[in-house]
Order: sequence, then structure tokens, then C-alpha cells
Amino acid sequence: MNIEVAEERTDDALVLLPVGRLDSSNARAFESIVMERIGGGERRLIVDFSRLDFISSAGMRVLLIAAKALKTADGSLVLCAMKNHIQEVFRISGFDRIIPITESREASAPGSA
Amino acid sequence: MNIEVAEERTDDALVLLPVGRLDSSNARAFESIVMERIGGGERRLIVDFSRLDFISSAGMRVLLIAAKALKTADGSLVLCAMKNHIQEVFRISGFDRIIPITESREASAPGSA
Amino acid sequence: MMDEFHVALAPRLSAVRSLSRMVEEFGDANRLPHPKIYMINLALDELITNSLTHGFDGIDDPRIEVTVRLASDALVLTTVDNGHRFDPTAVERPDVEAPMERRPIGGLGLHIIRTFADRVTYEYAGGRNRLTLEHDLTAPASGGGRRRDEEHR
Amino acid sequence: MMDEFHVALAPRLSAVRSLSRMVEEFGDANRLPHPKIYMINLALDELITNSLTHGFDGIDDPRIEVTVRLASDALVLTTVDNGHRFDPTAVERPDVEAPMERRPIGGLGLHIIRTFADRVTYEYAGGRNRLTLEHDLTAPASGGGRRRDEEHR
Ligand SMILES: Nc1ncnc2c1ncn2[C@@H]1O[C@H](COP(=O)(O)OP(=O)(O)O)[C@@H](O)[C@H]1O
Ligand SMILES: Nc1ncnc2c1ncn2[C@@H]1O[C@H](COP(=O)(O)OP(=O)(O)O)[C@@H](O)[C@H]1O
Repeated sequence: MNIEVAEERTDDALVLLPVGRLDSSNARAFESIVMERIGGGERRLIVDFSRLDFISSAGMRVLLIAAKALKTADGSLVLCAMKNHIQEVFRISGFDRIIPITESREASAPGSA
Repeated sequence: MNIEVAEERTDDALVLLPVGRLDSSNARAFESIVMERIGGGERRLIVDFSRLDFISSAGMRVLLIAAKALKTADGSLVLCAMKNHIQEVFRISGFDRIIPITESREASAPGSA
Repeated sequence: MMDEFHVALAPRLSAVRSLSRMVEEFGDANRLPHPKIYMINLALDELITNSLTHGFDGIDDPRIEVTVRLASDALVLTTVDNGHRFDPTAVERPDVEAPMERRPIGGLGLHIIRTFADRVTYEYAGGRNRLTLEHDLTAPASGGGRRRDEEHR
Repeated sequence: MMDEFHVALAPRLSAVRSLSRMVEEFGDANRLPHPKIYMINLALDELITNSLTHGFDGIDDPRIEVTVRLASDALVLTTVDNGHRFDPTAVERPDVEAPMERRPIGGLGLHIIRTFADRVTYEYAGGRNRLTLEHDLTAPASGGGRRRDEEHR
């Protein structure tokens, strides 16, 4: 199944905005979009959660893979604008310790870190 | 519960287009719209079903009341653009014998009858 | 494929809407023809409205249970309620050939759903009304496969 | 109010979507707080995916039954499947404090749903796995009324 992912560009990062649900049925589609961008040379990725209502561990798995790949390539992955109930899932998974999560897109700019 | 009803005017009739579902939970709301129009002097009513997906007997009841009221007042009620499965319900209820049902809005003009 | 779908509810008119969206999901998941889904939702609107209007007067904890089951060649709707004993299959049919003047307002709901169903069974047991409506999914003449996809919107 | 909602399905990934929309309807009909609905749908995604990936190898007629029940003070999710015997409550928890390098890919689903649930019970009987996840709806300290409306979107 597909997933709609809007893309925007800030000064030095590519912002991905997955829309709706990121679950076991479309995590693969999301994975190939993310890995294509990294493969294409993107080094600073921001995943903006403001249009995402649902994520399951299948979706989180993709983010961990991307974080690992970007770390190896000296890049960075930042997540922002998560709804509370989604942030809670990242917290109990310990993902908040290994992938930076910021309140807003602005706060995720490298300069502000 | 409310119902959205679009209204359009042809040369000599008022067209009502109920939208979505006309069921037991909003038939009263539809009834007051229809009866207000008749009370306000409308004599030629067309109910266009093209935007209606669902009707139950509670909705058909309103149409029978309107047909009776308009007949008494020397007016007319015509129904048009019904989906097949809805038309079938009107047929087995015998409503197609007492309220004219036409294919399209054009065919429901008084001149074409 | 989902074969069975069951909901228990304390009847309210507003529940009919939620229920109908669930039945639509069930129908879509099974690629059922849209007219069949309409028949099920029509029956649910008529039956729940009837229970609310006529069936639960003075009943303490009114309950309706709805089951939609996809059998190998039929779509089966069952409602079970703890309202007053009432056999819908015993209700006299309205005269649908009468002219407008002699048509009463109402009295159509049961006629419609009984006409559409291929089989209707009623029983009263354990203080509950149980009504089952079966809608065949196989083409009657050919006896062939399901008609599910044929009319799929 | 709908108290109970039950679906039987032959598991497919695509069924998870239909099911989640049904659960949302159930939640809306009962004005359940949105985070509770999320937890139920998250658990369903994890459990059905697990069954499909690990549970049904070589099983003839794979089946999952899902029940969501609204008790007086808890939301109860039960899944029953005829897959291989597997007790999710016996799985070791992942080390969520490990640094990125030592975090394996996967192994989170069960941890998440077990952490969120207030009570988890597993039993194997009649050739079926039965898992029950309970989510309290009452405020833990006050012991007062339901929190349903508080967080309602
Ligand atoms: N659940 C019920 N309990 C008792 N009586 C009922 C019930 N449902 C229907 N009836 C009776 O059967 C009649 C026909 O029902 P129906 O065809 O649905 O039309 P309507 O409800 O519009 O009158 C009702 O008028 C009512 O007298
Ligand atoms: N239904 C099941 N049947 C058999 N084994 C299972 C089942 N569900 C989970 N498991 C086992 O438990 C492990 C942990 O599951 P989970 O936490 O969901 O993570 P993941 O599925 O991503 O590995 C799985 O890797 C698998 O070995």
C-alpha cells in the first residue's frame, strides 16, 4: 500500500511529511522513499509528523534504519511536531534517546540544536 | 441530526438536492425543510437524488407527506436521478405509481411530461 | 476477508450512523456489491428505529446485538434484542398498489426489508427476539460463483 | 453506546486498515479518548502483523478474531487466533536504553503494547492463542468517573 509523503526543502535540510497512517501495510513504501533520498545524497533529513495520525513499530523501524544510515554517512535525522500519543510511543521505545525529537520544524534546524 | 440540502431553481420549479444519507436520524430535519418550502408557497418541487446515497423508509415517508400536501394544493412533486438500488426500494413500495420518477432533471420539467 | 462482524449496543438513533459506517468497512473489506451493503444498512435503520419506537417501552436495559456474517453464498444479518416479543414476519403487508389518497404514512419498513431478503426467520427465545435476514450472493439461475465483484462500485 | 465489537477475519495486511476504521467508529460512537483508540489500533497492527509474519506458517485456515469491549472502567481488546502456540507475555523486553549502534531493527511491537496496557493475559486453549489487553478508563488516583470525554478530540 502507498503512503502520501509531502516534501519541502529548508536552507540545508530535506523535510518529509508523511500523511495519515504509517503502519505495517505501507512502511515498505515509506522505507523506499526515505532510502532513495538518502541514496540520492540527502544528508540532513527532517521528518515532520504534523500530518501523521498513526504510526506502528513497522514505521518506527524505517526511522531507525534511516537514522543508522545517516549516522554512518555523517548526516542527521531529526523528527518534529509529533502528537503527544505518538511521542509517548517513541519514549517507551527509547527512540527519543537515539533520534532527536523537536517541538517544531524551526527548532530542528542544525543551528538551533 | 442535520441534513445538507442544496437548492436550485429552474424556470418554474424549486429543486432540492439532499446530500448523503436520508435516514431515521435526519428525516425530521428534511421534513421541516420541505414543509417550509411548501408552506412558503412553492408548488412545483423536484427532489434530485443525484447526491443521495442512502434513503430509508423514514425518508420516503417525508416524500409521501410532501406529495400529498402538494396534490391538495394543486402542485406537483417529481423525483429524479435515483441510483438503481434506491429506485428498486421505491418500486417495491409502490411509490413509483404515486410519485413521478424521472431519469434526469430535464425530463422532470412539466412541459416534457 | 472478514467473515463476521458483531456489535452490541444500547440502541440510540445516533448509533445507526456509526454502525452503517462499520458495515460499509466490512463490505469494502470483502468487496461486497454496493447494493447488498445498502440492503444491510437499510434493514438496520428500519429494525433499530422500530425497536426504539415500538419495542422497548418500559424495558429496563434495552439492548440490540447485530451480526453480519458472510457465509459461502449468502450475506446474513441477525439482530437480537430484549424488547417486547414481536414477530415481524407476521405483520400484514401494506397495499402498495393503493392510490395516493389511500396510502397511509408509514408501515413500509418491514415490507421493504422482507421483500429484499431471500429468507427471513424469526424466533423468540430466552426473552429475546431473534430475526435473521439472508441475502443470497450467488446468481440464482447459473448456481455459479459469488456475484460479489460484479456490482462492486 | 456500543459495548462490544467483534470481527472474525482471515488475516491479511489490508484487513488492518478496514479494522482500524471500524475501531475508530466504535471509539467515536462511545466518545472514547483518541489516545485509547490509538492504543487499540496500534495493538491490532502489531498483533496481526506478528501473526502473519511469525504465527501462521503451515496453518491451513488461518483465522484471527478480534473483540473490543467497553467494560465499566476499562477498554478490553481480545485477540484469538489458531496460529502456532506463542505466549507474547513471555518474550524478553528489548533494551530500550541501548545506544543506537546496539539497537536491533525490530523487536519493539510487543514491548510497546505490553507497556501501554494496564493488564495483559495470555492463555492457550482449544488450539487457540487468546491474548487480552486491558486499558483502564478511570483516573487511577481519584477512582472517579470515566476519563472518556477529557481527551476527546
Ligand atoms: N420492534 C417492534 N416491536 C413492536 N412492534 C413493532 C416493532 N417493529 C414494528 N412494529 C409494528 O409493526 C408496524 C410496521 O412496522 P414498519 O413496517 O417498520 O413501519 P412503521 O414503523 O413506519 O410503522 C409498526 O407500525 C409497529 O406497529
Ligand atoms: N504470533 C507470533 N507467533 C510466533 N512468534 C511470534 C509471534 N509474535 C511475535 N513473535 C516473536 O516475538 C518476537 C518479537 O515480536 P515483536 O516485538 O512484535 O517484534 P518484531 O515482530 O518486529 O520482531 C518476534 O521477532 C517473533 O520472534
